[in-house]
Amino acid sequence: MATTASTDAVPGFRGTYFGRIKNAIISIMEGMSVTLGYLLQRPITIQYPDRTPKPVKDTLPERYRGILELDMKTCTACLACERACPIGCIKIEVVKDKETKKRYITRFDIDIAKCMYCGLCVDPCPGGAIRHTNEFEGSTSDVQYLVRRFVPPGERIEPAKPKKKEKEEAGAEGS
Amino acid sequence: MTEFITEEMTLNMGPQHPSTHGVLRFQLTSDGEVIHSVKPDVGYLHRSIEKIAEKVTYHGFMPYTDRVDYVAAMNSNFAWALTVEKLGGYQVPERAEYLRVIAAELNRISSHLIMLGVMAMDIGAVTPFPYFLRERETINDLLEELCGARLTYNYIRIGGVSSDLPDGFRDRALRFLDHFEPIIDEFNRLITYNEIFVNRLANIVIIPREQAIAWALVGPNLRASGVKWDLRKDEPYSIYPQVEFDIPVGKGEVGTVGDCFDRFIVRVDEMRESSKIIRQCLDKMPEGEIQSKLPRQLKPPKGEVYVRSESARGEMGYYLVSNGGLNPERVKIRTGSFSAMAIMEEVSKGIMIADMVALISSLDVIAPEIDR
Amino acid sequence: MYKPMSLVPSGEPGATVITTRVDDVLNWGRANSLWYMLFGLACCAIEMMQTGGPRADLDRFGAVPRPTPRQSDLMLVAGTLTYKMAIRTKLLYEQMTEPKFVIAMGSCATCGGLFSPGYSVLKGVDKIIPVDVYLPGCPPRPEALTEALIHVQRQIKRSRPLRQKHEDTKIIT
Amino acid sequence: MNEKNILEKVMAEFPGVAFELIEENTDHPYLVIPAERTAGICRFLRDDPDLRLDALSNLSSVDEGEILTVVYHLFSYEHRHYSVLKVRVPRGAPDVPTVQTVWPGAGWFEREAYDLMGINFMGHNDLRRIMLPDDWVGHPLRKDWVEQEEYHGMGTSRNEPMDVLPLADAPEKEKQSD
Repeated sequence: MATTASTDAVPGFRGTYFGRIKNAIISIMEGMSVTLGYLLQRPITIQYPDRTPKPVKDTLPERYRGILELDMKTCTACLACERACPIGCIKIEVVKDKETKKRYITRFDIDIAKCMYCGLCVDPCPGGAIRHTNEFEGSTSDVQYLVRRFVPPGERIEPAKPKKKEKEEAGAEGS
Repeated sequence: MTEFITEEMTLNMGPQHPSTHGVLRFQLTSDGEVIHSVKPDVGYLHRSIEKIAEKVTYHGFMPYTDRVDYVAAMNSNFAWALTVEKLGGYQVPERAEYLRVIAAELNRISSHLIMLGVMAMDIGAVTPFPYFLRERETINDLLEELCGARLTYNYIRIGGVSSDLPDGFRDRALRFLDHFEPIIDEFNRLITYNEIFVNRLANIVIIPREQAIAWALVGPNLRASGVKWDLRKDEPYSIYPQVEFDIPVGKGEVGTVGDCFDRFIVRVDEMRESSKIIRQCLDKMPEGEIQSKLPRQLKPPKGEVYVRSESARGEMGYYLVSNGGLNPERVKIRTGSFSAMAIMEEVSKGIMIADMVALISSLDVIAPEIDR
Repeated sequence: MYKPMSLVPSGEPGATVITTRVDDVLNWGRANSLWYMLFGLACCAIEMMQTGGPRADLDRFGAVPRPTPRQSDLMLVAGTLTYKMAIRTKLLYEQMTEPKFVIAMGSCATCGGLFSPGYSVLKGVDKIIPVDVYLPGCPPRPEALTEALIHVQRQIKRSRPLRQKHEDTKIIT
Repeated sequence: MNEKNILEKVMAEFPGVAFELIEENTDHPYLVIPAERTAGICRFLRDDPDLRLDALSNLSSVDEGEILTVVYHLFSYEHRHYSVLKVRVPRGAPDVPTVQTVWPGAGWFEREAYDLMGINFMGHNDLRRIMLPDDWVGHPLRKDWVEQEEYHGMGTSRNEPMDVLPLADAPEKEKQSD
């Protein structure tokens, strides 16, 4: 049952009228003493961006999941990250040259606007090509700029050769 | 004496209102200061998570569980991992269980910090909130070291956790707890037993035991009504049976059992218990693997499970139906805030408008947990 | 990286010294009193609270939270916008006084983010109100939000309020 | 009492009702009950001194193609046991009696099931949409629900920059021009 705050009607409510006034004064003074204790302590504010001893970026822990980065030199185009991403913010296109039978990456885009920084794409990457950086400053005035393109349009890049063990893993992944 | 003629008035509160804890809307019908009825209007943050669950994989749904309850995301992760593990019968290494519990309890503390700070602010005490945000930053730093994110952790994986403890984490966590436990006492001195604060919460909106059960209240709200029920203790999962802790229940310290003050103080006490659990886990943690070997593409067998676990806002249940394929057939998430919001309509009849704010914040509702 | 913006000299022909100086004073005032509206929607709201909190302390930049749109210059859309809420958001935006700025904080506000497969989520705030700064992150950490605020300040300092009307940014459909 | 005993007790209590006890593919054995008997059976479950299932822990709805299923997860704080019930209704006429009179907390769960799955709870005192706006079309958790192209002038799709803007522009350039 809902009851209104008629405290006088409730039996056992602590204190008399003057007792409660006394309580109020004591408890307020006690609270004030707590806040006063903080007056002389060092402030904990981090003076981002320019008045920090080190840039904030460098103080972040190693595992921090910031904006994604790709090392094209170690990417084997196994597409494991594209498959692992639940929302499809990674787009990879691979073409096969019919004559030389070689595979080329023609597109590797990561939409960091859509990305949710969950780290699920980093886990399956066999060579550690895709990884989260400590970068977190990405504000732009146009949402188009938030697409990171790792292969310039029109170009094609030969993927790195997977090491044997990695190749098996990647193969098992694809099946 | 002539009778003073009054008439009913309809008020709208929210959805953009500073004390509604996210986007909630209330239609109040009041006669002067006395509320006749409250109709909560939710769904302003209905993000179709249950439908998305049918489109993503079992691993891929984990980040979404973060967003079901963003203040206690780790507990939400935990619940989903428990559900899929039960459905598929997957094993979890012991060290991973300890890591999960440490992370979940740290997160429970930070969730209660937000709740207590916001509640104090809604009542009119602004100071505790920045104090608690400061403590929360330290927890965020610890969790950030552990899993790489401050709020949406995605740390717990099906069959384990994503990463082991970083170097020096144990010392830093213990140092934090040494620092934090006196902070709770300091908080009690600062605000909890302040006469004005107590008067605004004691005997306000009492929810008796039977009503709390019938309306399916869970977690701290239920315990505040005097029901000693905690899934961590009574239906133990993970390594909770191996650690010692108490279950704080509402005692009616300054008023009646089940009033707003009990809902407040239960959470204060729970932070102490969480701190105890973390200390024990850090001591007992064995060495070993943190992730059992599971295929990248999970295909749990056909079937259905309903698994409950104790989140910061009470019981979090996942009802999962699997068709044996890559994606779940149906996921229904049962959350504590949903039923806490449902009871609003019943218990707010006849209370004052000023007590309404105390009621909302004492129930500790989080908008996406209601709406999902 | 962030460079503090000095008073920008006008390179345009026909710019007079006086309007430039008045512009600079106006911009200085506007940029350093960006009161933002408390518009926490979802997960990002917690980070917004932390940004206003003691560690990041957004007040250092003259940005203080206001609960009403009438007193605020900056709308921080912090979180997922559903269709049900989007109608209200537009109302709130229209109540703000000119000049007004919008930061779309986080993936959901920027483009729908991880909830874009869902049926009830608006895919980007820019479909209903013009957005000045997009901030990626899910959620962005407090320093990132601070950086977005500095970005807005830079935009303000570049503008010429006396000689040009507030541009209507186009709404993406 | 274990869960099977509870369900067997229910079957013994209501002779002549077409029950179906299922134990495969589930962690809790459950009883499929005919829709029209829901309220009576639920009241028995709540009031019987041996059962005392006093809390509705969860109410879910599942789309199983031709039929829609409502799942009741019940719990007793007194005896600390579970029980699961299911009600199957045809897709064309998904009418289930409300259990709001038995567990008042069921009211909102039923509103949610009505809103998202389109199950009609007969006798509910306030069966309105809860999550979605009142003018929403359809029940989105049904498998055959199709999204509309726009809602109140807001398009429901977005042209992803990844698809339409193959610009080789990196944010660094913009930063420099600042």
